[in-house]
Amino acid sequence: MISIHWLLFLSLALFSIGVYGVVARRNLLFILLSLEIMLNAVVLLFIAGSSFHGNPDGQIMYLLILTLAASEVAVGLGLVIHMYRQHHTLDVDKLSQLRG
Amino acid sequence: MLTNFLSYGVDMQIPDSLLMLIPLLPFVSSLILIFVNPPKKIVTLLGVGSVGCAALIALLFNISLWGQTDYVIKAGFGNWMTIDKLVINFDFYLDALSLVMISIITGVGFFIHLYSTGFMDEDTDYRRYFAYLNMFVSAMLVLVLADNMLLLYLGWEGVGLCSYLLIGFWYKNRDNNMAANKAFLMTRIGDTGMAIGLFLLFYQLGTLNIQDMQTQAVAVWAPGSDLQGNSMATLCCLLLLAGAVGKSAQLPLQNWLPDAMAGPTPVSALIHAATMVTAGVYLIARNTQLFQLSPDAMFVVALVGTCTLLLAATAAMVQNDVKRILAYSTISQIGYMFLALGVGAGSVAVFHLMTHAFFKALLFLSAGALIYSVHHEHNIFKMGGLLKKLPVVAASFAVGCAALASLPFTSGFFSKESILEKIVDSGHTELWWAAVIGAFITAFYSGRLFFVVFLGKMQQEPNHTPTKTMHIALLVLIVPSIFAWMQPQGLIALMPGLPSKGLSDLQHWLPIFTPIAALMLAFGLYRANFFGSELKSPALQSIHQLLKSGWGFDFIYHHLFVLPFKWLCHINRNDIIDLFYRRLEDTARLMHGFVTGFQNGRLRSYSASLVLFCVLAISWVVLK
Amino acid sequence: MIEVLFFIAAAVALISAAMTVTAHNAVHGLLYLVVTMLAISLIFFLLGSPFAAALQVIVYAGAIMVLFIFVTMMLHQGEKSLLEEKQLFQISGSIGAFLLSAVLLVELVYVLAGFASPQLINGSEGYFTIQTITVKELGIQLYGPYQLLVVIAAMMLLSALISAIHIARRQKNPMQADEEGDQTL
Amino acid sequence: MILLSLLLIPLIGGIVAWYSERFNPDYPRWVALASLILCWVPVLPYFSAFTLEQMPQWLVDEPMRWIPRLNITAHLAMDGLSFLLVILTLAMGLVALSSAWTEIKKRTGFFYLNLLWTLAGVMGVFLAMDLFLFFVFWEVMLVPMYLLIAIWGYENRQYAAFKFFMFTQAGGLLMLLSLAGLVILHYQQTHILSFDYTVLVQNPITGDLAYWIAVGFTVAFIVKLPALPFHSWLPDAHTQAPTAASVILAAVLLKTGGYGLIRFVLPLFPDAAKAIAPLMMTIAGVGVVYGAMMAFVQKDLKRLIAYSSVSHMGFVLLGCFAMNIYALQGAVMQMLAHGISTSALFVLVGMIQYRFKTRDLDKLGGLWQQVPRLSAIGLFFGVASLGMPGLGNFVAEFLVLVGSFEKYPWYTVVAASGLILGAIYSLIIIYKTFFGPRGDSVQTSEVKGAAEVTDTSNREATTLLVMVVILVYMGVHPQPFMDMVQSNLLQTIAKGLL
Repeated sequence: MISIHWLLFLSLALFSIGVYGVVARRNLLFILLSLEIMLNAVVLLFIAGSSFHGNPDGQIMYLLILTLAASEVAVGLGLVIHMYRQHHTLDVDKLSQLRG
Repeated sequence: MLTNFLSYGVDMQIPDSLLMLIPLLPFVSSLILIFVNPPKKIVTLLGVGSVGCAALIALLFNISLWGQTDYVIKAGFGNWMTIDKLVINFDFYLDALSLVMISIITGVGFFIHLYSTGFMDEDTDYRRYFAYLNMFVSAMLVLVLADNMLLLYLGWEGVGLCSYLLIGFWYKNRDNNMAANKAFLMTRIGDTGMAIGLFLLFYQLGTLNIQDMQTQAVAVWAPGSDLQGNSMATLCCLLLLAGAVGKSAQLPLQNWLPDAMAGPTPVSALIHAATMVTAGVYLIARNTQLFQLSPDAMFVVALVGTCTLLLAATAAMVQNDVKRILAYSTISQIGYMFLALGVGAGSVAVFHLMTHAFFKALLFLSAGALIYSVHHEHNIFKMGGLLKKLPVVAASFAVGCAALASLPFTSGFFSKESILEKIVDSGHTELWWAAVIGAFITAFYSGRLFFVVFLGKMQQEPNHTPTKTMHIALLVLIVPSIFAWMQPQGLIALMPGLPSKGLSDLQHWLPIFTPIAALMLAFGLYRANFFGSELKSPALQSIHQLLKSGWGFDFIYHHLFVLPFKWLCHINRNDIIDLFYRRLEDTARLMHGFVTGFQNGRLRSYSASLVLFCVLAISWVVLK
Repeated sequence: MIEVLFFIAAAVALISAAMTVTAHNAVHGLLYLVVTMLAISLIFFLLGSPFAAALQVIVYAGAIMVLFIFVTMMLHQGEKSLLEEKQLFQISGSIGAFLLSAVLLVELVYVLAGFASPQLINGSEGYFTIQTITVKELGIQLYGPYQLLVVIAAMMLLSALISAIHIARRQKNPMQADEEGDQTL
Repeated sequence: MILLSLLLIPLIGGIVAWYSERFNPDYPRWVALASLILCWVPVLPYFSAFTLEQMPQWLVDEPMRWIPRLNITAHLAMDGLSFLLVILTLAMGLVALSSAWTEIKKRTGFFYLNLLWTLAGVMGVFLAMDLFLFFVFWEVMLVPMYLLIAIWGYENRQYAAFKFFMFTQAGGLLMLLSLAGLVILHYQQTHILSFDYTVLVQNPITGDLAYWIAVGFTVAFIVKLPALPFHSWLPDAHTQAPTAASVILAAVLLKTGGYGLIRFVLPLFPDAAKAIAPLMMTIAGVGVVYGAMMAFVQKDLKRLIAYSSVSHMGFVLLGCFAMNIYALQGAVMQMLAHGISTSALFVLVGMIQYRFKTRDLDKLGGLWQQVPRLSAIGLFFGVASLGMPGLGNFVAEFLVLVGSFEKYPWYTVVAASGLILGAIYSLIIIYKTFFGPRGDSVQTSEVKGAAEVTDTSNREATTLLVMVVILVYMGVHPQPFMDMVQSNLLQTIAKGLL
């Protein structure tokens, strides 16, 4: 018997690691990776919810998030390549033309 | 022969509407002179002629009203303003008082106009001069003939404006303008006090018409009936006194008159001797019933008169500019009139006003002739021994000084004697002594003036002699300065003085001998050429300096009012409230700078602020 | 028995997630991420959703991560980038970010785990028996009430496809090409 | 249809003037002149009202349907007060036109469009009896005036125009807010939804909120009539505006504030007006003294005259809130007299600036030798502005002071001191420009040859002499003006007293 709390703690932990990754890392690739971790945390919770309540909606939502993650990574990596081609570096702080 | 000629004139009936013509004639001529530029001849004809006709009409009124005592002639142009209770018309009111006043203004005025045709001959702005002078005479006539206080106020301000324009007539140099500004502002302060008095009178008595106002005042504030009544009367009278003090250059507001000598001399003769400065006396004389209601106000008037009298007399002793001596002497003589009004002797005050107008105008005109002939030299110590060179000027100067000093058998003697007599009747012995001392000093400085200028060694050769018209004016004015002995009877009826108590022989003989003694002292000192010599002891020098600057009033007012006001205005030059709005603008820019700091384009700071915000939001939800 | 498995998988997931975030070498980070995903798919399986677990392994770990690896390989510039990476990210430098995420974690746990309002979770301490949901049930639901979902997912994938191709295409116009030409790509 | 035509003529005239510039740059000013003269036609028949014994409530009343759903009618009406102010607007429009005749060279068409549209807006304000329409015209008069200052102004005209716009717009929005509040509250209390002034006046709203709505209205009007805290836009707007804009600004735009107080604040909120009267009297008294003191130290002649008009308008505010028939009559007279005397001063300053290229008092001086006729007229209007009896300003100031003395003697004494300070700055205007030794900018212009510095041309002379005649007529025979407004001012006071 697994308690929902553990699942909750696990997903929140993963989520905060993802947040840490996004905020701390300056390399664009690692930011995308941390995003992936955050997505996984969310997905974990969905599945936990669906199994806790016993109805398949959670899993359907999982499918949607999956497609979302896939398309997001595709576009993200496309942008990474484009950035690299222009700036020859992946340091995100270089991209600061859009200044106030 | 004289009386039956006069009696013939009595039944000569003059239409009342002629009264309207008196102020109208000079006004129309000044308008013509302003808008049209006729040749010089026409300008002279218009300028002098208009005042001449007004004088003629005044003479006709004099003749037709010769015998009667209580007569009132009314005439008016119609309505000026009517809002339910406030009804004001352009009405003129002639009684004994205003008859005397218009006779002086138009009579003396005419001769002064005649004189100034000669005096201002080579001046380029001849036309502008006569326009202003005519405007002044018409404003003064409106003031004197006004039936209600607002019309009087109109004349009052008009006279102030014309004196401003005439003092600053030679506008090219800066001091004349400053003197003109000073004159206008000082009188304006008095006028504002008087205006507030008008508002108070309007609300207390419901009308501004002088005659109804007085009857109403007597009815409402029966003398001494209750404290509230006569304190309100005193307040009204004091406010009116403020106006009178401003215009007649009395104690608090007197230091504009000596500087007003910057104008042409005939202007000083007309404005600062005969007419404008007497406006204050006329105002109080006109409102005698009102002033009678509050004894304290009467006493204040007397006090102001005495103090000004002494202050100006002492100041006149040490001046070395001819016109400044005469200016201070005018202030002191008007102090006598205020003193007479203060003790309740209105008719005597007006009598002294009349004689003063004659001999002071004579003195000013002869001073003008003197300056005109000694190539515009004002300092008396640079003139001397002009008796032989300028006989007519010397003669008129002698008569003027005699009348000023009130030597026996001159007009000054009779008017000043009657003032002293009235003071005795009123029982103010201390004021009587002050008046006698004043008379002594007056005689002293008039003697000093005459001896220094006309006797002794000739220092400057007069380069050109006064013209024929100036001589005529001087000679004509000599006659009334000596022979104006009789007090106009109408005045006595209008302003019944106090019952006359007997004069002790001291009080009888002392005023007769003081002028003679003072003249002899002056002659002695002149002989010992004390005048103009360097004073040894520093104490005497400091007193001399104090008196010369008119007891330092200029200095006091400059440091008490002018500098603080200027400083206050200058620190607020660019408007504190405007500063507030500019600060508002700057804070807006500051905020803009602060907020744009966040948009630094760095992705990580955006994500960090995003997370930070989530944390704050959640904590807010949790803590609430 | 399931609890033990769950705890092991959870520990593995957490550690490898931490390692991906703090790795200096991009590839190491990627591989750690793959490990996390596998651990999560195990947990899915434990929670009785085998289809999700399978998809996790196939699509997520298989497709997306592989894509990632391809891109890193393409962009990788060898030793130079490793050194660069060292000064780009120092663990000591990111204390602020660590604190921030820790606070976020604590708050989320505080709120979501019911400490704020205990009656959130009904039943005894949240224990529950796991019922497995078969793929058939899932299929019925998918093409039953959630048909729209499928269409949306398809549209999203299509748009991602097009945009990815367009962005990553080598630009012919001069504005993009810099001097030494990009022989690297 | 008369009043509507009165408003349409300048609007259409403006457009025609703008269009006519395409043919010849001189046409627009003639078109403007024609349309202004044409404007007098609808107004002429009502001059007979001066001789009327019993003044009717409205000289002409034209309600027209506009937005039936909210019961907003385009209700134009003219009574004594509006009639006087409309004539003032038309007269000052002509004066502005004559002062801009030679001064404006570039983009004349657009200039005369703005000029005519401002006049139309102002006349609309004076004639609108529907609050919503009143607000519309309030905005209509604002925008062209902003353009007038911003395009044809002097050195830092952008700042001045922007500041002018911001102040008046803030006031306008505040008025919109309180206007809406008034209508809603009125609807709640009487279940009649109407923006119409005549309906709102019947049963004025009561209660605490009514007090705040009254304050809202008063503040909006005080910003326009520059009373003390909100006056700082006027000096900038005046110094940077071209002469024509200055004339209209001084003569007419300031009067919309005073008109608003008399028309809307006093009758619509009698008890609220009574409550805020002491505060307003202090603002007025301080404003008179403050304006005069500020005027005393200004170096720029136009700025000096602008501050002097702040002081003069302080008298209007004093008159409005003294709740006394004399004071109100004085306020109306002051609006008329100040309109004429100050705009004449601005025309003169424009002429001086046109000839000597400067407004700085230190550089001017001794103009009497150079241009005697201009200086004589300047002397007259300088004297008029210090309140010389026999001229319009004195009658107005006297009435205001007499009126306010009844309930507020001490405020009157403070305002009366304004007379002395008024004399100070007027003398400074006269002395520093016309008398005294010749200023250096006067000499330089002389060096360039006397031909250039001509004395007043007869166009300028006629405009100024007409204003002299009007001012003297108002000073000597103010009765017809007073009879015009006596009846409705009495109603305002009666409403206030009960």
